[in-house]
Amino acid sequence: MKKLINSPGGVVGDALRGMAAAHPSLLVRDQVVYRASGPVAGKVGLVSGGGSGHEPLHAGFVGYGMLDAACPGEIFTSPVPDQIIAATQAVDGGAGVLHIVKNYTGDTLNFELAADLTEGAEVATVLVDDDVAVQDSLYTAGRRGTGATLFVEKMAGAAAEQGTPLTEVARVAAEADRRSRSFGIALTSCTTPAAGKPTFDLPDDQVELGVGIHGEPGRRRVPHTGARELAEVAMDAVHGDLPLYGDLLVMVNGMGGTPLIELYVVFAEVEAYVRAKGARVTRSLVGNYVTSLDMQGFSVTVCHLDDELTRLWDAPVETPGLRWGR
Amino acid sequence: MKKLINSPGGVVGDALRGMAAAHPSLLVRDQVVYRASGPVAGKVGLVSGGGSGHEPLHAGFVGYGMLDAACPGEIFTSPVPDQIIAATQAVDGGAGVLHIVKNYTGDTLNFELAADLTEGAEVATVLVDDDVAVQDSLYTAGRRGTGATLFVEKMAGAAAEQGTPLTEVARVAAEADRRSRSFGIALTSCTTPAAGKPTFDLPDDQVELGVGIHGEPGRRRVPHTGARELAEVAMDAVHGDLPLYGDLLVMVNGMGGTPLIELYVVFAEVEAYVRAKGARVTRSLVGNYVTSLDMQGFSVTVCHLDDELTRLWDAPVETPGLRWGR
Amino acid sequence: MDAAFCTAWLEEAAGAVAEGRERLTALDSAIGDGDHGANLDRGFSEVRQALAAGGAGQPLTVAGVTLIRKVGGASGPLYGSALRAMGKALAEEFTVADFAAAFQAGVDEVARLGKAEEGDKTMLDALGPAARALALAVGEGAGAREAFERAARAAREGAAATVPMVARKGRASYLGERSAGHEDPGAASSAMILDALAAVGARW
Amino acid sequence: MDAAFCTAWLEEAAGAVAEGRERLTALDSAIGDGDHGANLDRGFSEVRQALAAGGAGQPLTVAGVTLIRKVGGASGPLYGSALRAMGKALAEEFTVADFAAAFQAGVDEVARLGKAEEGDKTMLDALGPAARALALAVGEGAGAREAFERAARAAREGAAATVPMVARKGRASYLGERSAGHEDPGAASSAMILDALAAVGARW
Ligand SMILES: Nc1ncnc2c1ncn2[C@@H]1O[C@H](COP(=O)(O)OP(=O)(O)O)[C@@H](O)[C@H]1O
Ligand SMILES: Nc1ncnc2c1ncn2[C@@H]1O[C@H](COP(=O)(O)OP(=O)(O)O)[C@@H](O)[C@H]1O
Ligand SMILES: [Mg+2]
Ligand SMILES: [Mg+2]
Ligand SMILES: [Mg+2]
Ligand SMILES: [Mg+2]
Repeated sequence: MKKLINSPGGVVGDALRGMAAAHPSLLVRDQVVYRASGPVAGKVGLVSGGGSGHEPLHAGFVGYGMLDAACPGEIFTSPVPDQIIAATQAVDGGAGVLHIVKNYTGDTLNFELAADLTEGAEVATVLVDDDVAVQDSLYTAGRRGTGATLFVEKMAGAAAEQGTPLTEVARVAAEADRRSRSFGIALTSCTTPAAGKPTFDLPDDQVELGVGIHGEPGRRRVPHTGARELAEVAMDAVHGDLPLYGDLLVMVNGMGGTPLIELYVVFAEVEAYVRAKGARVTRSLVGNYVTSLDMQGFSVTVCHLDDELTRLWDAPVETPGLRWGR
Repeated sequence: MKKLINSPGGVVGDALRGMAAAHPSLLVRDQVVYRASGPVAGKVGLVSGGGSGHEPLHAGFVGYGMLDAACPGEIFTSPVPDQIIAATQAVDGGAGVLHIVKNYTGDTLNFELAADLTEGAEVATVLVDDDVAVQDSLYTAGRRGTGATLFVEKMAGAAAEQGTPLTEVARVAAEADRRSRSFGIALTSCTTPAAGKPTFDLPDDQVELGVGIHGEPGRRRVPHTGARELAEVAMDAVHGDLPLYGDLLVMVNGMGGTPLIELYVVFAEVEAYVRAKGARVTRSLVGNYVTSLDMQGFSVTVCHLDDELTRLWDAPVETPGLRWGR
Repeated sequence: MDAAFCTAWLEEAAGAVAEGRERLTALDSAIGDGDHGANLDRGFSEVRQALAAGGAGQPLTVAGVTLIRKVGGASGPLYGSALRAMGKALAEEFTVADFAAAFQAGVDEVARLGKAEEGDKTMLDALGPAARALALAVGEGAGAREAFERAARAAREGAAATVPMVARKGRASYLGERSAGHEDPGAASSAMILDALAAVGARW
Repeated sequence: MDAAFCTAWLEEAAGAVAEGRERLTALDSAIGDGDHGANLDRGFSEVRQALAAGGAGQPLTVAGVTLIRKVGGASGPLYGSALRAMGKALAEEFTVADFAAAFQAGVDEVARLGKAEEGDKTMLDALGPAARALALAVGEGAGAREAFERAARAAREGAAATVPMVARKGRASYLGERSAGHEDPGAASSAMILDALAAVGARW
């Protein structure tokens, strides 16, 4: 394993030092990343967080039009309640705080504990669960939260920025999640700094279908044929869960180790698939946004847009990881 | 080798289809990427290009405030004169065209041939040569063009957008190059689709110092110690060539396969190095911008800012790869 | 028994987790995200420090709060809440029977928070049998040494029994059928912690 | 000799480059960017097509323009300009001596465009000796067969002689001292193209 780190245990802290140095718009305190400009009076505060290793998610999405604070845990480990409590109290501008939580046992437990223990601020929570590779059932942990987290953070962030009250911001966030589905495919395993070797072994001619964003193995392996076939597998899974129609926001997301040129090759196939189903990609995002360290592979996230969500997506955003309109 | 491609020979064409589909602001015609809005009357046109495999460079920098057209060649192969001639003629708004050329034999030859053969448009050329790993001498091919290309494209692009005449835009471009230096380090080799295996072998405990952006081996190998040491090697090389002082624009650039979290770790070290020399990072960029396919590693590019270059850097830009201010 | 016993158990558990770290990482790499060893080792190191700092309160409560505050992930709040519940259920001096009841309270807390039941292939599959073995031993009049040993054995067997299970909770559940054939990392760490209990019981 | 000879040479060269593609890729991977085989193979396939399309003009000129227009990289314009210069220097019918002079004109064009000289570890180190050997053979009254054979031998030797050289032009120059110990890919492809010339000369 070769990584650009100083020590396995120090990665998160070192990277946060780098973020703070690179982005004067951010403030890092006690492993929480805030807007340097402080809480906005009368605006609903948005707090998200989760294990590190998914950069730019979440800390790269702190800023105007998106999050007020992000709580990065250790690599692939959800943050602890103390971080979340501190973040929640700090960003409350008097209009309450929305917790945006990816659906994982660790994340939900720690955010729940934090919400229970937070004093002063009114807290609402939205659970993101978009990954169709996981069965959603009362008898499982439910679908994982993956790529749609970015959509929820962007859309809820825009709503909050416009002065929308907490219950409404929470409704928008839940709506963005409800309308989104994802599927991920790995060409290689990632290597966590702590383990120092790949989480799983994948032969040079196989790919892993239905992976999450924590280096966990997927549902099954198949031979690697090509970009078109993989795009089809992913889109079949998405379309099978929530049929494609109308106007779609589509993200082709890299897992961290996949170069942009390959993501564009995949996007071309995904867009053709959508068109063949009679639907339209009206908004898109291609790049490494919700990653798994150095994993090679991609995920597709599709969101069924309506006028409201389109407007919220288009609204100005100014964060290190996503920026337009200002 | 596992790549998200359909065929080794089809990568560039497929990726360009994806770019066109993802970015309505771009128009792709005969393997040239244009602003869909067409040439701007009275504005100097900016054309760049080079081998593919460095995405988002160059095509991702086509748009308001940066390039008017990009000519992507095959993977790591400079474009052909026909592409460059077509691009030059198409973007000429009557004020002439600036060719931004990275200093490689292939790139300079093909751009020279194109400039000679272009009819109608007045053409000026700026050569980017920022890589201090390569000796600059009359008896060599001179320094390579790497990360500073982004700075030159951004700053010259801003100047052109403001209605500056060709000679002035060319002067700004040359000035941005003159004030910039880069150094790159690889943790792994990249794998070109055509070769299907790594360009060079690098033992698991070694890094390659002074690499370019085409997967070519560097000047020497050393054991991999850690992010701090590597940042120091890179910065020593940069500082040794053009001492650090005053206000700096610093880019910590990933080679394509390095996750963002590691780039932030490196940036923290680079910023500390700059401070220790008594200089200041006043502008920065951290991410995968000038890449070598799936190579793991990073480069640092430093530009000595003055008021003019700072203003041009801060000016609005709206491209797939770089966007702010609109 | 008193606070000193709890401290000794926690110290022993910290050692066991540190020693078993690689194994837990390997188990969690197979069906999870590979951080269970690092999580628990980091957590129990913090527990050691917190105990060494000699703060007030039942050691189990201190340990529980520390795990909740410092570990993150799924196992942090689960183990943390279990230990905190145990600590709260114990008076300054307590019998093995008190301990068994407190242990059950801790296990109930895991089930409640994790919305899990035995058979879901989680730490509960080691903790549940351990709690029952402990209660049974106490009911049969066993001393601390024997009771803890029987609890540890039940935890080990429970952990081993997770191998063929298909996970329904936690990250391993994402693998569906592919989760079968691997021991649950949380069940394995539970067995380690119960082994630590037996070891301390044996020399108490 | 006439256009048919040139076409035959280009066809033979296209075959040689296709066959040698992997070797050129390997050489360029060692001290360059690994695309020389793909570049030339793509270029000469296009040349084949252009010739098959049967357009007007000297085949060498057609080939040269095609390489310039379709290959990119350093070798595209260099080989392309050389062939174009050769084609322009040849009348419809020509002697071996005319050919030798045209070949020298092509080589000069490479040196001019590439700002390179022999010893820089480039294709010139094969092309230069080949041009001289050709001129010498013609001066000694050799026929086409012998002259082309001697040129090919000189090119092979010239290519082999690049192995110890430290590159001063092209990508290999970025490696500094590390470029020594490897044959220059462009010199190797030049030797292949000259071998093709000898092969066609032998059966003409
Ligand atoms: N809902 C749950 N109920 C009980 N135990 C659980 C639950 N989810 C996970 N676990 C336990 O937690 C263990 C994983 O812990 P750890 O790897 O530290 O956290 P994470 O899964 O967040 O990476 C699993 O092996 C399992 O025993
Ligand atoms: N300045 C130059 N003069 C002459 N030949 C050159 C020059 N630069 C490069 N070459 C030749 O071109 C070859 C490389 O061609 P190729 O790999 O196709 O292009 P690129 O270097 O652009 O990838 C080198 O091996 C060398 O023989
Ligand atoms: Mg985890
Ligand atoms: Mg090349
Ligand atoms: Mg885990
Ligand atoms: Mg080459």
